[in-house]
Amino acid sequence: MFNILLYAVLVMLSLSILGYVYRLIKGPTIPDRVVALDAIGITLVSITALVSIVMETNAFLDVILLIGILSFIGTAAFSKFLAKGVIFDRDRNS
Amino acid sequence: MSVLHIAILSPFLFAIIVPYIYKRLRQIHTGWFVLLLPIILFIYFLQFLPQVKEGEGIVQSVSWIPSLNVDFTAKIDGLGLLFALLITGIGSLVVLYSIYYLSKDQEQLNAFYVYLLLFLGAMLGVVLSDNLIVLYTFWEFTSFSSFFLIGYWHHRERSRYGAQKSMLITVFGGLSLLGGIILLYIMTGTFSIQEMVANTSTIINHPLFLPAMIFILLGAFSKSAQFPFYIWLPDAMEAPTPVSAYLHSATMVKAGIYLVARMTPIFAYDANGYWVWLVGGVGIFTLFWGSFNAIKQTDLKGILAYSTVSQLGLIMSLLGVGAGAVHFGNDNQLFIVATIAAVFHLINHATFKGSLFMVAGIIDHETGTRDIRRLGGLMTIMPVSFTIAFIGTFSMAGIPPFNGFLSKEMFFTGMLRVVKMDIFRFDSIGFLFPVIAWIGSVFTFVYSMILLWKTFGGQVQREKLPKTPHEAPFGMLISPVILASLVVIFGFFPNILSDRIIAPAVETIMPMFAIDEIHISHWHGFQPELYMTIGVIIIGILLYLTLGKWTRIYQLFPNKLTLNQLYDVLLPSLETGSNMFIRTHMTGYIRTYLAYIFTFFIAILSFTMWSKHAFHFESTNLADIGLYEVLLFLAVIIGTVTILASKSRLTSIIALGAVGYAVSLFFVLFRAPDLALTQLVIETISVALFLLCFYFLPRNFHLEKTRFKLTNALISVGVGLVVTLIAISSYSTKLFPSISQYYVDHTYDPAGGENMVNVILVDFRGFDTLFEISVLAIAGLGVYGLIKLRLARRKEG
Amino acid sequence: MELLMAILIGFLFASATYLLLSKSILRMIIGTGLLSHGAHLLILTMGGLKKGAVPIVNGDGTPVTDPLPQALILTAIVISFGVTALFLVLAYRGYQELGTDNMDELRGTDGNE
Amino acid sequence: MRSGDLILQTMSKVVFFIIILFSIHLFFEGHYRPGGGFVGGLMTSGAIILLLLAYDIKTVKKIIPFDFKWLIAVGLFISVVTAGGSLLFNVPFFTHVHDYFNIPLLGKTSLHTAALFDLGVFFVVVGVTLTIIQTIGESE
Amino acid sequence: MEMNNLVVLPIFVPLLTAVILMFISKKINIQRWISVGASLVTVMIAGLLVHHVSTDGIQTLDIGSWPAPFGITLVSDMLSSLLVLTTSIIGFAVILYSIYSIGEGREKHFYYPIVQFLIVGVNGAFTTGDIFNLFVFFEVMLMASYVLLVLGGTKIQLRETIKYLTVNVISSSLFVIAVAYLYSIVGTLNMAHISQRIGLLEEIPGILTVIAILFLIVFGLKGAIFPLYFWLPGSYYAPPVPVMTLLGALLTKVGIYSIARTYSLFFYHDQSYTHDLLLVLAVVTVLIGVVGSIAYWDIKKIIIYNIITAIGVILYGISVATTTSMTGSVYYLIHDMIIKAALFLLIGIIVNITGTSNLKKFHGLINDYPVLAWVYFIAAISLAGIPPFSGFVGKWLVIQGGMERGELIGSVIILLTSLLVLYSVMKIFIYGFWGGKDQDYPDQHSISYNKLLIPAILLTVIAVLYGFGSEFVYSYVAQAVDTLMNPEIYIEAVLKE
Amino acid sequence: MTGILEFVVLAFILIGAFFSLVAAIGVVRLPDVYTRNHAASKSATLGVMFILIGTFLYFAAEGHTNTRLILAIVFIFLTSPVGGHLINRAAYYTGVNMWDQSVRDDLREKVGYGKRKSPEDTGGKIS
Repeated sequence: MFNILLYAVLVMLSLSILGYVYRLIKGPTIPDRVVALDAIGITLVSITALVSIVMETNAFLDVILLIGILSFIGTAAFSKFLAKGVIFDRDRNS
Repeated sequence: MSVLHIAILSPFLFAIIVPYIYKRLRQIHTGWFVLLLPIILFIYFLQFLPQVKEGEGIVQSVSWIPSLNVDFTAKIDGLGLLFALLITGIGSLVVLYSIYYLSKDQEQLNAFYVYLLLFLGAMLGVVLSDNLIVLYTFWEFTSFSSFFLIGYWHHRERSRYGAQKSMLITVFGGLSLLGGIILLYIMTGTFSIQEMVANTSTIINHPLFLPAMIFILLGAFSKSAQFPFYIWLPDAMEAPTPVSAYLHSATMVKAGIYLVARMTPIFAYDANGYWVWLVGGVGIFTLFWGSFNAIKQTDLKGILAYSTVSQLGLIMSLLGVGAGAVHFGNDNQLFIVATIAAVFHLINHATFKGSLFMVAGIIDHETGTRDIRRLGGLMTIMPVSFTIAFIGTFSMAGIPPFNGFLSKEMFFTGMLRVVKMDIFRFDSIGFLFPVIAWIGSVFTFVYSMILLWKTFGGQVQREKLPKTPHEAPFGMLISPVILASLVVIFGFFPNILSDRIIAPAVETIMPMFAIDEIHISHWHGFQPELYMTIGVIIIGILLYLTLGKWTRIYQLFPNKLTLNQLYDVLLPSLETGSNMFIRTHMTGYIRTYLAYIFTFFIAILSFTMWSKHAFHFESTNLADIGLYEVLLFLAVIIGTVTILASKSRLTSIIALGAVGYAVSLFFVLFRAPDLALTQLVIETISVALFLLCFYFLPRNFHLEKTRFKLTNALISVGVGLVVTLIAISSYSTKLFPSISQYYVDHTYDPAGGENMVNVILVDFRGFDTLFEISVLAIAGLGVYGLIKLRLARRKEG
Repeated sequence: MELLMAILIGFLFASATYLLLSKSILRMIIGTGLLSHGAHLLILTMGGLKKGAVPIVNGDGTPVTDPLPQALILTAIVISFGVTALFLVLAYRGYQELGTDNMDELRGTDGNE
Repeated sequence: MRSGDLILQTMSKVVFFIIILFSIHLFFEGHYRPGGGFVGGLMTSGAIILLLLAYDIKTVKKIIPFDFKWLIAVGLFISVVTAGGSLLFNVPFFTHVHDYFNIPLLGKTSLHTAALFDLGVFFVVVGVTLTIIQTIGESE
Repeated sequence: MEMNNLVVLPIFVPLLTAVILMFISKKINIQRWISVGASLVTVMIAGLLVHHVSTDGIQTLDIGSWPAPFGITLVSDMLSSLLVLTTSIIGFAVILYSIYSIGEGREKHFYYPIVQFLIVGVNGAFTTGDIFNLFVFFEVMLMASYVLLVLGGTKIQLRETIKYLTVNVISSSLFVIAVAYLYSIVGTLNMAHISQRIGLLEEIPGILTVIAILFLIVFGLKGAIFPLYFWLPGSYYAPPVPVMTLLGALLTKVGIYSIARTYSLFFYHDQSYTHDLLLVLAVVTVLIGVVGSIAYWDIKKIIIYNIITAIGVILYGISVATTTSMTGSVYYLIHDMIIKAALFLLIGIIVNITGTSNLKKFHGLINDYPVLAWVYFIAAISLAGIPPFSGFVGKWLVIQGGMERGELIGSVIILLTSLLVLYSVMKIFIYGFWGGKDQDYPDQHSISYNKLLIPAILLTVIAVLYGFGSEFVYSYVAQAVDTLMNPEIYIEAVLKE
Repeated sequence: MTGILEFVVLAFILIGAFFSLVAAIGVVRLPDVYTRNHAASKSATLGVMFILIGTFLYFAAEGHTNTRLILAIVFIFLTSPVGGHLINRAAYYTGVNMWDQSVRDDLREKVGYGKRKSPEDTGGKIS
């Protein structure tokens, strides 16, 4: 029962990823795609957590935090690139 | 290392010190020092005469590459000694002559004598080596040293042209020779000529016999300027005249003759008579062709060049016919006379041709031209030269009492006997041999007369000569006078040669016959040969007198169809053709290159799969498919399709990131946490890098033409299919357990870790990691250098 | 599952090839990215999928998945990262210096004469 | 200075330390749990990338006054020397040693030359990533 | 046992040197001295290694004390140690040459460490006994070559590096998948172990042949065999001469070495298919090479296409796979590395003097530079395989091997193409060196002509000695071939059974 | 693991999954980038946090109290809104059009509408 429900949840999450992927392709704007990517990252966190439970291993728990961090960095980088055209300023004050 | 070896190598050793002598002793002509060497060597070789006459060859061996059956075995026998004497004897005379011919103030004497010595040494090596690899080594050395001699005046374009031509053709011959040598080795397991001669039965029955023979003959023919390879020889006349005298009378071109003579006991047994036919046929045709072409030449050295070609053909044909004796075996010695004639003519040719070349050089030196249309009437001005030339040309034309007459008579005898052969349909077409021989002799007579009378006869045309002609200095005349004297001496007393030199040489060529006694005489009675000679003289005189009337036939042969023209067209068109060919596929487009590579990848792998029945699918060992894995699979596919379809770089990157994340999720699903971690971070940092570089890159992609898209798609699908099929087959063919169990068992103890992947990375296979971070470090440095260092385009050495 | 993965890998390779054959350097770089994804998944697949627990010593003797392919992939990932980074910078420096990112304009026929 | 940057900058300060801690954790856990020099190093680079995103290269250079090329060299040096150290002890190249020590206060600690090697890896990864990013970021 | 650490030293010394040089990238003089010194040390170590292998047989080193086949094992058999020695010598010569020609710009931007890394990669690839480790060393070598190729950032360098990199990235990916396929079937990475396991099979599955071909593609791309050579002429043309020398003399040979190693060690079961294919490819490679080398009037291009020709000749010997032909290939392989390096350096001096590589734009160099001319001439005829210089024995044995096996046509092609090789290199001599003394070159006084000549002469002298001392070399080559022809020697040495 | 705990874990996870699905539907269905982002950053964050808490409880019950999970929860809680904010801001600055039925735009007076700051052409059209 527990596992069946977990599987069901995994499928739900996978379906949401597919939804995000749809948005990723469809756009229509680049920010839309970034939103989708960010959301995919977040959903990956969930999937990883559930997979850990299914596999009964705590080996992936690091992955969870990592995805969180990376998804944030990625989003920040994309946003900055979109807003400014560069992702690192050479010297902001000049 | 024996004295003999030192003798052979002494020219090389001497060549090393020549530049020093030249530098230190500028006041004295370097030639005087060099002269010592060939004289000493000549005397050294002379002392072998008695021994060799008794049939005792001298064999000395030094090992060089014993593991490969190569040793430097030097061997003196009749044939070798004959050539050694010619090389050193004529060599001495040529060096002496060159001392007066080449000015010590204007010429690079050091270079000249180095080349000459190298050549001399190489020739000695060729004729005295028993080991074929060593012989080949010296053979190539003759090609290169003659290349330098011909190109001695390299600032002249004609010299460069002639040098290149001779190098290409003779090295081609050398390579053929090497091929033949290798084949002989495969047949006999030895490189030693003596051992091969002892093994002839193995050779003649071997399937490789014919190729080996053809290869060897190609080598010999190209060196000896036989048809159709003779074309290098006339252009080699660009060399200083002493060189021409040396190379083309006694040495370089005779190397091919030597080789054919040397190989006769190995090949002539052949049941089909290929050897007799090939050597004899090519020789006789060359004789005709050379003499025929000599007549239209206007350059003294040109005439001599074609005459050399023709005379070499003569000797070659004699060797071929003489080999008939070997073919027919002990009971039929009818053809030995041809071999004797060959050896005899070899010597005669060296004497008269040497003297003629030297005279040509004298004329060039003293009048400033060698063009017979501008020369004439020198008889009174240069009486000594005229006398020498007279002797030389009459000997060449085969007029008694000179030595040329004797060998010419024997030549006719040999040719007449061809008709009696009953191999290879000689009985039916053999009559062509004496006929062509006779025609060739007529032409020979004509050009000899042209050579002599156009230069020395008639009136002097002073206005056409660059210099005021006068007789050559005494020193310059010494050498040709000696040679001309020999012509006369050998003419009157041929038998001083016959026992000491000719007989041992013939015995070497035909070791199966005991040559008891050779007697050469002027008078054989009223034989067909005599009538032939008389005919030659009469018709020859007639033709010479009517020269202007019939030489128009030469215009019937258009220049465009000559072999020379063929060479001149072939070489550049080989170059341009290659260039065009290379350009057809080396387009510079990376797309094209990749398309070739991928196409090959698809073609060869799928062909191999098909022909080896390699596709294999086993469903027993498969993991089951989960639904979310299918979804992930779809996500990757959709992401990839997005990349393919996208025209915007940002979309592509986002999609690439998505694919990367999905791949890391696969890593999670397949229980690879370390991979998932690394892949995720790398993917993110890569995306950051992409974004970073986007600032500098154009926004949109370039679009392909539909035609390209289609081929690209086709190639891509092919690659994908091949990869998939091999993957399935490989996975289905797990034949052995993985070694991984070891890592599972040893990670905790003794490696002292728990995470197997990490322990493999830093311990079991830490070596990989060490170099992997090196790769990373290089990449880092590379990026730094790439961005920071910006050199302008300049010459890069 | 391995079958599915083989198809996916083939698809990745096909797409990568398609991208590598295109004109724009950037698409080629993306192609190399896909290529390495394909290669890495292939190593994993060839090692066998889902044959046990995460390869960490657990003391209870449960079978673990083959750790060796994972270690190989890790090495390969890092190397392809280095290459991708260099390639990217190369692309941008190339664009800067040569004024184009269109491979069709980057023929070069030096020394052809 | 725009408000968005302010939010990001404030956030980054906190997050930076979380990430650094996490990466150190990943590094040290490597031999036993998922992690190790690679991921640790990459994560540290990630943290610094975040700082670069929020601030600018000049500021970050002030905060972290390393020449990252030098860091590559140091890292590689550590790894090479660790691997080559075995040459001095006449054992095959790259032979690791490890032992457990009882250190006062810290208790039982394991010392493993593999960890030293991994430290080199860590430095190289950080050095390379940041050299690349910094060089590109600073280029004209 | 411990003595075997010698095996790793030709890799370790350049690696350590590279690291040390990275610390002092701005101090050019010290960098130069350390580079030269270290590469000299590497040469000596490699020489010692060759000696060791010749007296004590194959030397192996289980890295990290993990027994084969589980850890990575370095294996120095005679072939690999000879190649390591050759590589080290060439490295030394090139570094010496670089000092006077590469320019401060590159020297300050990690030129020397990267050259050391390149040598690490090449020596490593020659030494390793592990198929995946081979991949890693390939990557070290390739990454270093990418950087060396592009360092300087001129237009042509950038353009050609993009192409070079693309091709090699593809080949690296193929390498990875080839290893993966092989691992799937035999479950191991140690080459001796692979050989042993394949040897146990009664019936060789067809897929193994397919994988053999895939490996051929991978290594063939590196080795530039037909039809995978397209990238080479353009790419090698771009960088400065010392880099060109390193790439031309070393990199393609690593590909060929790998083919020789894998095809003799574990892909020898289906020779009628694999080796015959190889034979055809080898002959076409030779033809393509000579066609290319006579097609150009650019001296760099001429020598570059000669690389392809040489590859074909070596490959031909490997594909014939008899003891004779293998001996020839090994002879030729080492010869070609040395003589190509020498020729490239000599070409470099010409380009330095004249400022152009176009043969139509200069002539008569022999008048002012006689030593250069003569060294070039000797190198040129060595390349063409004229006895007694270095190329001869190799060419001869390769041809002999081919003819012995009945491959008459292929062997004759190899034989006669050496005429075209000679033609292509002598063209440079005839048109570039010969001719009147009537040309002045703007740069001729600014270069350190004599100093540049030293490494070129060094290499040429080695080549000449190599040719004359063929007997001395033979004992080593024979030992190398012995291992190639008898995989069990290799297996036994590695797995110690 | 006791039944109760299993139930609690499951409940958290199911709630989380629900939120995640809602977020996905939102991202697919909502009309413009701002509203979609709203769905993604709020709903999805909530979803993932529930699931993580569930996971944490699961492992806690197994005896592994995992600090990284807590850290992850905190981290996502902190960063997710910021991420959403950054995207929206970027979208706004690059001139992505709002849904035509949006009613309020406070930023318009401060920065001006549709001002393109980026070299990237990200306007309303498909790119």
